[in-house]
Amino acid sequence: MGLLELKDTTIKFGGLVAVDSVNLRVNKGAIHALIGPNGAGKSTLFNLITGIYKPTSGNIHFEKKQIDGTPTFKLTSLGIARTFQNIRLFDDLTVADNVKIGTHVRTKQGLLGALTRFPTQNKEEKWITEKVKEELNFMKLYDKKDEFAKNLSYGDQRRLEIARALVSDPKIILLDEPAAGMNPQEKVTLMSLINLIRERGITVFLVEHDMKVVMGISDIVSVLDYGKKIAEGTPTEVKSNEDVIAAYLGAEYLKAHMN
Amino acid sequence: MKNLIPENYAVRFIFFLLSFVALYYFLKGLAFAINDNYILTILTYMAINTILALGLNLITGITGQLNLGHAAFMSIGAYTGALLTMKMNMPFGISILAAGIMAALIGVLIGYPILRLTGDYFAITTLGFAEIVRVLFNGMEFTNGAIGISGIPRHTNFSIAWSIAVLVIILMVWLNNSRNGRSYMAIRDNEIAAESMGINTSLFKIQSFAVGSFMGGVGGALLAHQISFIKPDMFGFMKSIELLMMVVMGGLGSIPGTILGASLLTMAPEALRVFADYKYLIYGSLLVVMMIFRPNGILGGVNLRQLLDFSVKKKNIERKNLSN
Amino acid sequence: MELIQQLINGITLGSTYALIALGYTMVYGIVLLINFAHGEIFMFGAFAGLFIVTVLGISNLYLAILGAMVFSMGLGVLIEFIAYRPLRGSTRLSALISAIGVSIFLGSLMVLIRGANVTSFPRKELFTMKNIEFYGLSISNLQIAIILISAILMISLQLFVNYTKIGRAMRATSMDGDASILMGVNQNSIISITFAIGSGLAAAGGVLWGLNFSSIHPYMGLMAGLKAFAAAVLGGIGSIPGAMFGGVFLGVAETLGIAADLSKYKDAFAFAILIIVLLIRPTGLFGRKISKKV
Amino acid sequence: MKSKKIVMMMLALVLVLATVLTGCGSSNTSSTSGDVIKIGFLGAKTGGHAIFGLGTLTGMKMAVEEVNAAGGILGKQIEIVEEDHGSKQEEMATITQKFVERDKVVAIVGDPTTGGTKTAAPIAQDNKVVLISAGSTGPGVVEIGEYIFRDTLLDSVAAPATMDYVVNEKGWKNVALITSINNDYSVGLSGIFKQATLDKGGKIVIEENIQDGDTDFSAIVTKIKGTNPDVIVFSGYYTEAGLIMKEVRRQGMNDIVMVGGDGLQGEDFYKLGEEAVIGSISYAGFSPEQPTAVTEAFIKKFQEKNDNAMPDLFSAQGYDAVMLIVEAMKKANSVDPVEFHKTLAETSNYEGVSGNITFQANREPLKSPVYLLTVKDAGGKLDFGLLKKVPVK
Repeated sequence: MGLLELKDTTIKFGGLVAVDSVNLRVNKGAIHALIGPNGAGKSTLFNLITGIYKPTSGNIHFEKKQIDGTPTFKLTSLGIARTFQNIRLFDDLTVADNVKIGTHVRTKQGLLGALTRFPTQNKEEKWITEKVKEELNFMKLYDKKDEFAKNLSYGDQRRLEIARALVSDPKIILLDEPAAGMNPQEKVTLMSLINLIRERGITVFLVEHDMKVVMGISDIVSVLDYGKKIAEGTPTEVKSNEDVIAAYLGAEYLKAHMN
Repeated sequence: MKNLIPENYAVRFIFFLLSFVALYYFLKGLAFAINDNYILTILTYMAINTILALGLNLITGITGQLNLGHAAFMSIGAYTGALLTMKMNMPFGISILAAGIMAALIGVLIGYPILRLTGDYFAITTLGFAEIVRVLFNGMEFTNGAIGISGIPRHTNFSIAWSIAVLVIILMVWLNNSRNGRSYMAIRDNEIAAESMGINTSLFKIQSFAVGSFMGGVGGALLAHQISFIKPDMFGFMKSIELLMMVVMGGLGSIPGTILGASLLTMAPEALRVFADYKYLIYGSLLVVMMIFRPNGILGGVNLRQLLDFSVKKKNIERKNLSN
Repeated sequence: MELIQQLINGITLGSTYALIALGYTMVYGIVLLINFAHGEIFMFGAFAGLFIVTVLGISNLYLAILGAMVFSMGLGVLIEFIAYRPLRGSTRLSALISAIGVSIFLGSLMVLIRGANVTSFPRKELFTMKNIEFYGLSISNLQIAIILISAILMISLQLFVNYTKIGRAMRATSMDGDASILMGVNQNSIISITFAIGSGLAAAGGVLWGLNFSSIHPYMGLMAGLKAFAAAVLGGIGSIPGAMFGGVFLGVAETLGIAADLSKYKDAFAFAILIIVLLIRPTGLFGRKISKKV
Repeated sequence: MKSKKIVMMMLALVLVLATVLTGCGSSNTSSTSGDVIKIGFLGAKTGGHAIFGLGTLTGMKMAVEEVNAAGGILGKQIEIVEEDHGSKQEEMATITQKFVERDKVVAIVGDPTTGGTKTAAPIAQDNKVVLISAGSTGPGVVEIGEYIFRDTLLDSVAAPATMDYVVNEKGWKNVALITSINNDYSVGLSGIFKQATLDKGGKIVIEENIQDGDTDFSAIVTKIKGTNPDVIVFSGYYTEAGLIMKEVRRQGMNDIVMVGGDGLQGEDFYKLGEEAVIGSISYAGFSPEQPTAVTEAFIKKFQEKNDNAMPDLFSAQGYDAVMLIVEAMKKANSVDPVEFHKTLAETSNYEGVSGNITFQANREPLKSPVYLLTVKDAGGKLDFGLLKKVPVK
């Protein structure tokens, strides 16, 4: 069953077609990877799904509902959460506050609540604190909860971004190169973590360069090249696909396999 | 400890009301004890500047939108308050409240279109807006143009100003540690990520702008009822810069820092009148130096909660050590 | 007739705005910073011109403009080096606050040096005024000279940016700073050159301003600078022809506004235009679209 | 819990600061021995309006020196307490408060500007301290209360006298009126000039607005030129006035002159306007030319003390302000403002150095005569000189 569906999705920047009539379906409960050489349009595709860009043509459905053109902030409450390729944390806030902000769409106290501190407000704050504690424990970051986000190690920052996304109770989480910059040990932890996320019933859609990670955890792999989808299938199928090999010929493909 | 503040809505409301009244009478007593109008005047300005600076801090320090026109909202509040008190014989409290509401409304009106703009454009537009307000106040009939409005009843005093200032400080701390406050800070730190977290960034920016402007309006009205005379030139660009200076000195986003900045800059001209000529020279270089060497202000990004947490934590550690 | 006379008044005023606006537009195009101190550089340029004429005793218009330009170029580069370069990695908020700091510092520095009063600018020493009268119009040769000098400066700038190596490097940096570094452009020196050119033009504007209105004062930079910024935004920030057009448009709008009995609100025009442009067409009339980078 | 802590912290902060300030302050206050009477000087010694403030202070000091040399008043010496507010409203209020509270002054001389006086006067009135402004000429000052006075020639007296001369003697009936819209003095004076022009049978052909700080007047001058006025009346200050006249000449209006209030009388008027301002007309309640005996003595003494500099209007009025207070004290036989403010209000036909002063029933001063001045070229040096002496009934 398709949770997220892209139909002929296209976006053009000036004359450049960054994503070209892509048809793609992410099934519920899957770990779905999106790969492709640099500049293939993977992050652009993520930005299309999360409403940062609006497709030039074609459309995007989430749980059978058309979502292209919906502002980013509304998508989160529908159950789409994401991380960023170049980490985007709230640098000057503590780890705990970063994750607290993730609960934004699951809470509803407004200005009046903040200024009056009536019991409902306090109750909600208590709930948030609990929820954040759970999620930080899940990501093994609880002992760092009072540190500033900017002072964390790179790997911790990546995991904090995931924690912040997870706390919004998403149906699908979009991870943009979660393994980038991690050491092999951290990557192993990350892989088991992604599996744990799936076990919580959350669909995972990720862009990743590290083939070991991709091949190790994905159910389905889609391949983009020059904005077009050139292949899709299980990791083994994709690995032997000739178009994919052709697209990857050169440094990146070799590098991925030599590792 | 938590039980000290009752849970029931009505009881809670009465509790807050009583604390506020108690605070007011305490301050009244304090004023009686100080018994020196010169000092009380300076302390009153300190309270007014604290309110104004905290409003600006909310917009610029906490939400990250550089506002170079805070003095305009101050003037809107000052004129609204003064005219209501004088022309319509409104009670002082209502004038103050209406001044805040008027400033907030105009804040929403102007903020709605311009908050879509990115940082620098926003800054320069607020400046432009402030100039427009000043030109309009100079040109319009009911504001009495450049002659200004004189003979405003001097209702503001030490105890009223500080009661409001303390209330504002408490509300600011509460706001800062709420879902809304966190959303403001998220917008400041990374607008795109904030949006991805489901925060309606334009809405929250406008909200923070409106609340900050509200405080600007309240501060302006208090000032009008303190000086008893207002004219448009009192609320020019340099006034906005002075307020910005208070926020930057104490550290953008830090509430205790802002209070400290406001207090210091209110007292400084009194203590250092010799340097009056060099004031803006010093302000200018301080802005540059602070940004390069101490972007978090002289207090260095300390917030009230951390200060308090720290003392609590210390106690906990002590307790733990005892139980071990 | 009066209308044509007012148009000429407006174009003269506007060509000074345009000269200042160029500095804003170039600097913003390259470092994405509103150089708040630009108005003060313009003011310092005017005072440098005054210094050259009254203290050094050089009564030649072109030498005065040139000297003021050289002085302000140095000042602009110095400001960039002290107040902006250390902040290049930090948030735009910090850089902007620093820029405002520099602006206030320079303004009050001049007040300390010269006093807050208006100083008369030695027009007589530099220029022999002659009025050309026809059909009730009275255009001075000074107005014509100001428009011509501004035009020559702006055209040379346009040629420089389009047809020289440095100019190309500047354009490359403004399009994509990171890529231009990869292509071997020394970003630091390009930024310095940009500040120098922008400041030089502002200084020329300052001397012409003093000449036109025969007076200068330490606070002239703030308002003129802000209006010039509005002009730059109107033309489309980053666009050189846009800044020229914006400046002249604004000058004409102000004079026509006065002609239309709105002199009370004169200083609000520029900002009203600024806000309207930003709302309707934030990229200005000639600006290129900058897409959000994620 | 937290909130309470914060409250406590804030209170502690307030208390500490208060103590610090009290500490600082008390060291300032000199021993208030019973034989010194303090008079506060309120004005700007720095910034844009410093000229007015410094002038007033010089005059005050001269007066105090004289009185003290002659044995003081009722056996007590007078002392001036001076503070500089740098033209900031908040500072004016604070300083007035300090005068009243800390220094226990019996009277305040200042502020030279109408706006400043309006800020300070309510505080003086509330605390029953006499305040004489030696410069404010606009409306709404003495209405603040029975302790508030001024010893200036009011615009509402001088402007009609001037316009009578302009419209009826000179026959310049078509008037172009320019106001500096962000200058309270100018806005107030324009209203008076307008009324005076109409009362004397003139006609306002055009009204234009500028702002203090403007330098470009080409557009408004072009517009004025189109209406063919006989005279330009400008109610603002000398700086803009000089520049406007320069532009007027540049655009080829070679015969028209400017008429204005005492705001025109600053050196920058000639410096900026140069030969374009010759013939411009202004007024004053004080002129060193054709002086009375009292004035002549004052000028002589002033020149001895100030390197032969000529006293200006503000020095003369500052001097008179102190002398008026002293006279009132003598008459009341008391240095208590509650007593001597009554005798001060009764002042009638006082021969001051800045003219003959009578306080009317509403405490507004009636000064005579009005001196009409005009800019003359005295051997390459431009200066205002006496044009006509107009007595006021």
